[in-house]
Amino acid sequence: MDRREFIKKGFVITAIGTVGGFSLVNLMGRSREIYFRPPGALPEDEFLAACIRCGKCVQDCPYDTLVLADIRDGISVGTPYITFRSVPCYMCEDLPCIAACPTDALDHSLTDVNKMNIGTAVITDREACLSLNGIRCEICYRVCPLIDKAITLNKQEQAITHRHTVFEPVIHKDFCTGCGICENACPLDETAIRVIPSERGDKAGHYFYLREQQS
Amino acid sequence: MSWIRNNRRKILRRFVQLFVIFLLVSPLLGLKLFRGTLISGTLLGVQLTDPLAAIDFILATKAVYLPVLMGAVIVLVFYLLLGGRVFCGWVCPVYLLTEMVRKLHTKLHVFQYKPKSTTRYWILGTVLLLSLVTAKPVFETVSPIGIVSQNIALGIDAPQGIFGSERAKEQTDSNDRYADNFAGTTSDSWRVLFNYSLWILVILLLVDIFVSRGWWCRFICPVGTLYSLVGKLSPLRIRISHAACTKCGECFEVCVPSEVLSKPVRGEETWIGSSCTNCLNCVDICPEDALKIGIKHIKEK
Amino acid sequence: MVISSLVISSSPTAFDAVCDSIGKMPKIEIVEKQDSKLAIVLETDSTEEAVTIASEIQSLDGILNVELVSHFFEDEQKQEENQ
Amino acid sequence: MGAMDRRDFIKSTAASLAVSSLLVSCGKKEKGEPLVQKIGGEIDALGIKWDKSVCRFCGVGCGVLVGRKNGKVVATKGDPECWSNKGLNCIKGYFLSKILYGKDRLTTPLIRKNGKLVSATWDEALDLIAKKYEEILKRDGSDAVAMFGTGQWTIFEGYAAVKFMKAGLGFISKDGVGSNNIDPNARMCMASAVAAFMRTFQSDEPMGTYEDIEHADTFFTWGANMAEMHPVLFSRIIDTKLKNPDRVKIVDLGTQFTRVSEEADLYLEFKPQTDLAIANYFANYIIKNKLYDEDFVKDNLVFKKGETNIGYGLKDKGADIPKTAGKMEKISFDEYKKFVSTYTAKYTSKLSGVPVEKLREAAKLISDPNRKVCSYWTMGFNQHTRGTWVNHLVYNIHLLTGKIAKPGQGPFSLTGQPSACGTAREVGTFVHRLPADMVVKVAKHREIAAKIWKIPVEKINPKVGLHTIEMFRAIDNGQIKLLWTQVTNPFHSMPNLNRFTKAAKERDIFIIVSDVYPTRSTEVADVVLPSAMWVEKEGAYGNAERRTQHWNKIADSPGEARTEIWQMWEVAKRLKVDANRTVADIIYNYNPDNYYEEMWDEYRSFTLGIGKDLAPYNVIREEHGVCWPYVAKSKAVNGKKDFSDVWADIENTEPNGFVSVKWRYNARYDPYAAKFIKEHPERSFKDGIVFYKASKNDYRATVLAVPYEPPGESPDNEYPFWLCTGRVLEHWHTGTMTMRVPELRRAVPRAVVNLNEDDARKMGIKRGDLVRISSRRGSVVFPADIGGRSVPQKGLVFIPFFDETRMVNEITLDQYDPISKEPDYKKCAVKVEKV
Repeated sequence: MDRREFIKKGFVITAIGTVGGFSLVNLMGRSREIYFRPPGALPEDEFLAACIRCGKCVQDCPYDTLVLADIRDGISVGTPYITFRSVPCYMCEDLPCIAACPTDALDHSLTDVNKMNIGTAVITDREACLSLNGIRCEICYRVCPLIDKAITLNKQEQAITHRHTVFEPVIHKDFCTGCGICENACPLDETAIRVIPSERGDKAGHYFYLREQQS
Repeated sequence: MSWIRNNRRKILRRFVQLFVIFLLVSPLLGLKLFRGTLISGTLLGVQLTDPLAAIDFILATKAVYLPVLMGAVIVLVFYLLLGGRVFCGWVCPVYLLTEMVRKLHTKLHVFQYKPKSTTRYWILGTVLLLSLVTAKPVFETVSPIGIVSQNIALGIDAPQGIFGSERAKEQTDSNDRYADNFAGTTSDSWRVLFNYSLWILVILLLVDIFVSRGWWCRFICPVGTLYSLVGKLSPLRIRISHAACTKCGECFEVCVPSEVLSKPVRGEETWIGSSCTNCLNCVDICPEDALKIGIKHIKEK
Repeated sequence: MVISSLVISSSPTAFDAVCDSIGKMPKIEIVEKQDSKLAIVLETDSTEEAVTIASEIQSLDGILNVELVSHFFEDEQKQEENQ
Repeated sequence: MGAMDRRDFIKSTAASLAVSSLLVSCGKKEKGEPLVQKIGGEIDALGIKWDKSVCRFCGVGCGVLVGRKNGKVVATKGDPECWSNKGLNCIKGYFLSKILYGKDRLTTPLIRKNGKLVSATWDEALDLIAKKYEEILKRDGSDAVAMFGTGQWTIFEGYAAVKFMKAGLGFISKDGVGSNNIDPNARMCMASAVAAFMRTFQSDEPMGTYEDIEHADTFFTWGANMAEMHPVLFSRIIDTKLKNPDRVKIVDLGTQFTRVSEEADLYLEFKPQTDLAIANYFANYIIKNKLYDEDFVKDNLVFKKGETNIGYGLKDKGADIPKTAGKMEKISFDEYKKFVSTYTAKYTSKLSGVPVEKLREAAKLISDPNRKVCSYWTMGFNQHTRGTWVNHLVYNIHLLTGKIAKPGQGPFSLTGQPSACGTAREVGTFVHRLPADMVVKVAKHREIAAKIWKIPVEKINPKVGLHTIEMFRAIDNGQIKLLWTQVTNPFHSMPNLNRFTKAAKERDIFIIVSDVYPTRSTEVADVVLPSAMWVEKEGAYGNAERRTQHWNKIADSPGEARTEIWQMWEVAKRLKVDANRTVADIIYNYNPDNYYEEMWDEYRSFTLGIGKDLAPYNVIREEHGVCWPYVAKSKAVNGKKDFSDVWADIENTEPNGFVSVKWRYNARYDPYAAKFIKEHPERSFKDGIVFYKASKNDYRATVLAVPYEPPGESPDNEYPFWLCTGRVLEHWHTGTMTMRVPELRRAVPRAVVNLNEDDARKMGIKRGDLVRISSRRGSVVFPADIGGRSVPQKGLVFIPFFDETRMVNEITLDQYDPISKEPDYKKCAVKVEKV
């Protein structure tokens, strides 16, 4: 085989490898739909590009909140993620995960932990929520590190006894950091409060008359 | 005693390899020497990054982030001086594992598949191209080096690992008598300890034993390939004295990328090629002391 | 013209009385009754008037809660502009 | 499009929006319905049988329905027919059934052999206990044995325990008298309230009920985090506020910003212990502005001055407490006026750190004649080295303004345990007490008790026993040789714990622990007896509003676990008085098949005719809680006279002709008050209120003049912080039950130290950092919490005590109120260091 032919063959290998690898990467399955990334993480696509899978943030997380994705997670292998129900983010004020990140996958300009935005908590199951049924639960409210800011209580009369109050936990997106402590602490088997990605709803920002009135 | 004298380079190398593993677990012992893994780590406050990871990162993000670049340059300069693939022979834990199963392969010796030694340059090219088009650092996601070092550094530190970091215990499952009533609520944390990615390593070693000895390190690993390229410029090399060489072939038996020895032993070259990992096994074993470490001047090339 | 819709909850015991007195109030249309809740539509000349009526309802005996569901006010602005 | 079309379109849109939101909320309501489902049917569709019971946790006494299937409790829900909670629970109550089924329930008796607890049979354990009792009583007399009980005992258990100690042991002991060394952990909970009630009204327990909440428009919470500690009651207060948001005001007085402060209209953050000064200032404000009720003062009050040199109980055997500590001297109204005039707004503000305007605003609210004021307090007041005083000072305010014993007006001491009132206070499981407010010191009381118990009067010991702190100190100094603790965990909850744990391990003392789970107390026990808990036995609790709630046995206890009554009975059977009789024959002479009823009838006879009348057995079994006094309108009290004519006006008469008194001392609601007024035509009583129990003071309540005094230990240069301890909503007391409920444990897995933000910043402490808190008595490490549910004032740290892995009581100080003997867990000096 002469040199020219060899190089030609090499290019063929490269081309096949690239095309094959590309489709493989895109076809790889994932064990979960959404990955909740550490504080300050870039948007998912950019994060996947910028994270070099070194695992330093996982090592430096003092609470073992961050876990490395494994082979079942497809292209996310080796990236850090959070499962709130196991261990939520306890919002260390010195943000050791960001300090550990060698790249800018975690935004080094984030210095105030209260401004992080892993996601936003929402009450996903209003019928199951004990507080909304009048049980004095409100655990999510009391465990919230930003109590009275990220979660407040909206009070209504309990419609059956007429002498008790329903303390409804209300989440404020502007303050909620998505730390997931509420989701972790919810006493229900299937949590009634969950963290969901922040980007949702009306991105175009159409005008809400009533909301404007209230605020 | 003579065994030690005859194997002193190998003992030193093993010591360095184990020291690397010690560095990986050192944070658990409360030492502030090293944090991180072999993809990126902080040694005595200096951030180091695997050069291939840095290149992948730049290709994937299409942007330059200085700290990464700096870390990679420091590493590159270091290996440039010491001989490119010194990383493989002295640092990489996957190489250590390959060496460990080597005897097993020899014993079973069922099959030996040997691809072309230049294929790995094309694989490196493919990996870099893939990183560019998929916008992901592709090699780092499957890198056995990353997986092994992550599992050493993080695995035993998982909540239910051997050490299980103290603060995590404070937070989740303090070792008290209520724990019984509470077992099984941190179900996801075992994923760290027995990471599924370790299967990649198992497959790697099985292929090594049954199909192709040292296949990963010799023919595939893009990190090793990159360092081979670096090694081409490196002054530190092994030199063969054709006068002393009796062509007994003992050096072939102890060399992992043994193809690098073919030409020098046949007398066609004096300096051993850049794919050599500088492991010095051959220097130790050569009964005639025909192999020596030497400084190759650039002009000699 | 301002049109708003409200949901009123009352104590079950006072429900009939509440329906009665709300039914008698002007500018109110009861659209739906259920258990101890009422859905009504208010048609007033101004927002202020709507608010007054809503607080009147609030002050009735047996009323637990009055919730504003929707509020259309465009015409009011137009009128103001015309004036 | 025409105008009409557009209008119709908008209208129909509006209508459909309203209707759809109506549907949504109605759907929700249907889902919520089962919470307060009626229990008419015995067995529901799922095959679950529902029985009434009462929540095992705090003193609110929420009724619950317990669902049973195949002999196991499978669910609980709020009892809609219970007036204390009307079908709602807090999260602890929601998981109530799970406390029965922790995996480490004790199922066999354990005896310590060679330093290790090993399984034994009941006979071995009981024989050993009886042998020890006999040996120690015959050798050292009745002072050498002690029993430490609880406000979680059922009324039956408390009664059996009192009889065992005060009546039974006298038949064995060498000195021939029973032992008064029986104290409940209620001593650490509301002894100060008891002392002040007795000294003010000569009758224990509040005059009002929870129904006050619906009538009142001004709420004062003093050192009480009701939002977390009495969750269901707080829910009622907020509802009252919701119904009338402009009128209703909540004023919170405390040393840290809690969830109550968050809801309050006015929050007064005072320096620890200065509550004494603030209450006196309110009294001063009332008098200075002539806002007191002149007629009420004339008719119903007597003024006294308290002894001020009383000490802090820091020395063993009360060495630093003068004998006269409890003395009160009569003074005139003018003298009292002069006394409180020292507490001007400026002086009080300087002392307490509360701005003058806030003090004035609060004073204005509490004294406003047009406002119905309720005061609620808990451990902030009761666990106080001047706890009795500060209780007095709040009564003073309510008495001066006449805001007492009327719907929506009155001082109300909240309790922390389900039966602190029912068992500890009413049964009298205290060192100085006999049932129904009687005391061992008074010969007449001993006679009454001996008569009902059918024992010779000499068997009842007239000497007051060792109260809690002294009892445990006596373990250390060797006086007590045998201690039986039941249903409580003192080696976790005692202040200055290290001393007592060390003593229990090192001294020659025989410790018996009856409990359901392994605890810190079982670790030092010589014998551990596995007990049946809650609905595994028949029982009754009495809550803070004098409501007695009964339940039947619903589930089987696991393994060989037995009730405490059975345990005491069996020990009593093994104590031989002479050849023919055992102690059990004398004190537990009940029919074994029907002993609960017989016991109840016997105990009830203590309470009849003295204004504490408990309901008959069949009534407490049927009803979902009844408040005492429970008196038949048509029947004569004491069998002497028929007062039915007097009681014609009494409200709240039930269909069966009985009155369950909601407001004591008020002739409109309390037959006893009505009767008293009828019998004393020579006196006038403003608003028909008469303190008919206060016979010593000519039926007048006491207004006591006592000053502000500093606490027993204050921060200094070495220990610059105040330490305050307490609870959180999710866990109850030492966590032995709630920490075994996975959901509750998940919610709050460990105790944290709450720090003020400024203090934390100064010390460089961040959220989650480990912090060492040390006092002169030891040090414990806690993770820090900053800006969370509790925000202490500057210079104060707050730590809950439920966590057995880091026990804050290792550093608290065993100081106590010299009058009530209740320890002060809320104030001691500590230092704070980052680990």
